[in-house]
Amino acid sequence: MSTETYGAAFAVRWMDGVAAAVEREAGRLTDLDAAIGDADHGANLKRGFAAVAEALAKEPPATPGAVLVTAGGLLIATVGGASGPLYGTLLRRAGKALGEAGEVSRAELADALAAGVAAVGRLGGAVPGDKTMLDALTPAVEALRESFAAARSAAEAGALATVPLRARKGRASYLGERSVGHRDPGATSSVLLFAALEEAAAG
Amino acid sequence: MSTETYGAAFAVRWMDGVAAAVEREAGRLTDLDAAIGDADHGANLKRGFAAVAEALAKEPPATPGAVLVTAGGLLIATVGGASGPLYGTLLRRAGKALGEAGEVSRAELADALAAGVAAVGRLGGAVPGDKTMLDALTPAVEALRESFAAARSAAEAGALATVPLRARKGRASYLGERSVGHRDPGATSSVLLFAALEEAAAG
Amino acid sequence: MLINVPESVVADGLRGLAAAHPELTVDVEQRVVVRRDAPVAGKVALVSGGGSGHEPLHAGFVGPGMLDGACPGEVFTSPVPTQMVRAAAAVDSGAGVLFVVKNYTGDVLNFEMAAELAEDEGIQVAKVLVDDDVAVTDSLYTAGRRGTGATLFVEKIAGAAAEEGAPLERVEALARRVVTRSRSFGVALSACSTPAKGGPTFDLPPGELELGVGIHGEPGRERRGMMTAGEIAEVAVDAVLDDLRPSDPVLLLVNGMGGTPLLELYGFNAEVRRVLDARRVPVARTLVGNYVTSLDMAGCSVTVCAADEELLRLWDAPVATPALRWGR
Amino acid sequence: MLINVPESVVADGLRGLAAAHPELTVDVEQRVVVRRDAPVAGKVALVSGGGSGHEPLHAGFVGPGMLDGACPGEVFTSPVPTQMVRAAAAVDSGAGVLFVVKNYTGDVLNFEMAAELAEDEGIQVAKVLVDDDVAVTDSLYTAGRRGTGATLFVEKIAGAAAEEGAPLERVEALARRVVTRSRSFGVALSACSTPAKGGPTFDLPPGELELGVGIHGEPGRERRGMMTAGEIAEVAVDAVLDDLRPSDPVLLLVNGMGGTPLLELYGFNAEVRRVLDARRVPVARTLVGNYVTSLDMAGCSVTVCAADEELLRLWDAPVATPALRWGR
Ligand SMILES: Nc1ncnc2c1ncn2[C@@H]1O[C@H](COP(=O)(O)OP(=O)(O)O)[C@@H](O)[C@H]1O
Ligand SMILES: Nc1ncnc2c1ncn2[C@@H]1O[C@H](COP(=O)(O)OP(=O)(O)O)[C@@H](O)[C@H]1O
Ligand SMILES: [Mg+2]
Ligand SMILES: [Mg+2]
Ligand SMILES: [Mg+2]
Ligand SMILES: [Mg+2]
Repeated sequence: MSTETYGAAFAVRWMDGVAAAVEREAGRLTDLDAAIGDADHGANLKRGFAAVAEALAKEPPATPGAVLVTAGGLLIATVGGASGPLYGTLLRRAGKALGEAGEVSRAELADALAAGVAAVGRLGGAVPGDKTMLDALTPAVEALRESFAAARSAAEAGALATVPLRARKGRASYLGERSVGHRDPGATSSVLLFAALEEAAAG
Repeated sequence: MSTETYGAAFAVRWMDGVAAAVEREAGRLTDLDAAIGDADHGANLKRGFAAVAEALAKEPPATPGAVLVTAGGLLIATVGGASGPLYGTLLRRAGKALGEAGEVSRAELADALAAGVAAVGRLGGAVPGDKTMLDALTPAVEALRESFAAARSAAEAGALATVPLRARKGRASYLGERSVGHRDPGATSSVLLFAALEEAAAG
Repeated sequence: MLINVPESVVADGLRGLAAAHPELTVDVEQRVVVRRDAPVAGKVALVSGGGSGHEPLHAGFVGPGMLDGACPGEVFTSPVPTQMVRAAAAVDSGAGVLFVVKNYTGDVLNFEMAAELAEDEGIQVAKVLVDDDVAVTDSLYTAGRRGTGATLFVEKIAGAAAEEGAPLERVEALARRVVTRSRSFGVALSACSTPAKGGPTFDLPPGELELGVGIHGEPGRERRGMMTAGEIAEVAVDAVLDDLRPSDPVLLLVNGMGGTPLLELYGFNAEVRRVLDARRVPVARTLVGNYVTSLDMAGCSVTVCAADEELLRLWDAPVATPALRWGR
Repeated sequence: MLINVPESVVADGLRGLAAAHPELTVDVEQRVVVRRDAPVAGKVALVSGGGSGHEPLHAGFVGPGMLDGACPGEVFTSPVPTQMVRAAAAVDSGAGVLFVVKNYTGDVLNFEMAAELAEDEGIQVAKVLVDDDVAVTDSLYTAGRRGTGATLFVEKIAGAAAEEGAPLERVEALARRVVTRSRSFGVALSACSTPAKGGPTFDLPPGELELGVGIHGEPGRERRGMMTAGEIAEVAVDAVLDDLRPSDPVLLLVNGMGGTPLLELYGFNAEVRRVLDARRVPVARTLVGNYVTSLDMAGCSVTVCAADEELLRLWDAPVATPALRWGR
């Protein structure tokens, strides 16, 4: 069992990784959103995480918790839409759960993100199976107790599993049956979050 | 030299023939107008000559002159655009020139139509070579002194000769050089007029 | 598209709005539009906002008798809480602020956060949720009905009440009454093109249409082969009347999605009126035009509000905004 | 298209106009729209008309302070003389009628015939020809400049003078002054689709544009690869200013062709203003919107009128029409 710990630099690396991934995948996210939403998910997250990366580069906070709180606040302040408050709450709540600690373990990170995911559920009123980001986030934080790699593949599996679902929350729910057969954009961007986390942890 | 004469029934047959031809060729006229104008020439003439045919069927005037005056007045009252007043004036003026005669010769018809064409020139201010209906009408009435068939082929040649011209009158003139290479819609509809005349004369 | 770069369309639009309308104060940087004379002493203030791409909604409805402030988000993306808080602070005279929120997850969440923040700053905030689109079943299995054309009715009528000096609870209650009495249904004849995507957000072959579309370029509930204006009017009006049997004469909005010519929209209004007449629903007032749009989408929506006498009086009250103006 | 059949679009539009605007008298059969209170005793009357497809022009500008009557023709086809004579007879109070004619061969010929017929009926008629479009060289080799955006300025300003009680010669002289001082330039980002043709009137691949287009779906003077809003503003403003160096502050119309979203149009206004500022041309008033349209064409036009104080005063005077309304 790993006893490695993760500090502020790791958290910044994580956020930078998400920013790079979102930048790279923005077109794909937007196309997914065009199919069952309003074609802005890629642009939304690109704008948000670019602001996060820029702010962290300018003034990197001292603890991983502070990094996530800053990132979450910036997402809320710059993204808008459904994903801004939701991803913003995820990171802010997780950051707050990490407290003042300079270094945290993977288990602590998993607990913190679990608190974040619970907050996302409360805020948006969705549960797993509603074809939202929660379908990737929920299994991913669970698997994070095992390993970073397990978290990433759980997110991937969760995102893939949204394809046959009928959306019950968010914009895709307006389509009713027609939402079936499409992959949820938010669940897909959640995969990028956990892929970047795995990479950041690898150093 | 033919000494045949033509009465009111002939004039009605002529107008009916134009109505049928315009109905058949409306799409082509509109497409020509789309290229260098505003895509309504076919619809305009269809509307106008349909009204003419209907009115003539209801109450056929007693003389060829009266038929043309009625037809011209109806074109003015129903077509609008540039072609309405112009074709309307052509037929009205020609009809007036025929006077009260119950039967007219081809030569008289040619004189009357020449007066009509002159009126069109005065009204619209165009001369042959400006890429308008006059490019077909002018040689056609000239050739009508020879025969109905000659009139039709002169109209055809005149219309074809508009292709390389640069428009100096009407909507196509807005295009300047870009009007070159397109056949004028009004000259093209004038061919239908003389083709129908030839057919009507054939009985 | 008539743009510079996709990233600047909202800011560019606000610069142009400012240039055309000196009677508005436009903060291009912070994306907040308020009437120049805000805050109006003693007056309850109305603030709305939402994604851009629906112009003139909302910034075009800022002015005496309607909104005090508007917050445009990115194209089809709800604005962020800070915008709303800034707008609320700029227009609040102490009499409180009503947030007019269209029912979309993003708008709801961001306005909720803004309300909390504004209350932390000592501003009294009420919220009204507009959810008039009957194409969406309001059930546990959806995010609830979308807010579309009724937003205009709410902003106009509640705005008139606020202008007359009504207190916050009353303005809020009136706004809610308008929502309760309003229903909409929309149809797309083409997809719209967002600047970010650079092309149509979905593929709709000419000659087909989408019934029950929203205003964000999302596909509708059902695709159909081409229908006449009269057939579309029947579907739209009946969808609305299935859900609302007005006993009062109605306010009618025949709204264009942006890309449908006004000539066609008026023709559609004739058909809508024909169907309403056949269903014995009298029309008290009609507004025809592009008011709640979806960029360049071809299509239309029908909104009906069963207006009692008070609502009708407030509808007729003076209004002076860039997009809606009468009585002064 | 949101229509029943191509043949009835104009009549359907008029039925819908009548349903929405009880303050207008609409003769659907004869295609004549006049203000309900016509003829207004002692007032000079303004009548305009032209092809349909440019809505709200002209019927949307009928009302106090602007037109007394309008005659819509078929789509993109000038109306016929009988319509104009009927309209003139319906609005003439004995003070005479001004025909506002856009310079197109069809409009000119039909209005000319109408003027003769109306004078035969004892109506005093004056005519003003609007020819503001600098994309067309005014020479022996063309039908002369087209009438586009300046028509709105003429109808508003001459209409205000007539409403104030000015006699016919003065209303006519003012109209002519507006024409002399106005210039326009238009750009298409897409072709428009006419109901009769059922599809685009010309082929313009996305990413290309036509400079110097008219409002009848005719191609422009030149095709170009895509330009930014800023570049288009430079071309349009410079084309206008090449021909008219205003010494007075200008009235500015930033007009949409119908299919361009209002968001983009406002962004374009920002660029137009930037260019005018750089050329040191002060802007007194700005109107942004879809006023002189070309069905669903994407694109825009810029119209500038060098407004002296009197023109500006008349521009600001009250107007109450379906599409332009202020001051009352
Ligand atoms: N109520 C909700 N709970 C959790 N996630 C949601 C909810 N509503 C939407 N989402 C997620 O947000 C994603 C859409 O984000 P985005 O496109 O940025 O916002 P918007 O829908 O406002 O345009 C969806 O794909 C979905 O995963
Ligand atoms: N001044 C003119 N003199 C003679 N013919 C003209 C003139 N202007 C236009 N035309 C003819 O009218 C035709 C166009 O008719 P039509 O499309 O029905 O009217 P509009 O141009 O008003 O749309 C042109 O092709 C041309 O032949
Ligand atoms: Mg989205
Ligand atoms: Mg034409
Ligand atoms: Mg969105
Ligand atoms: Mg025409």
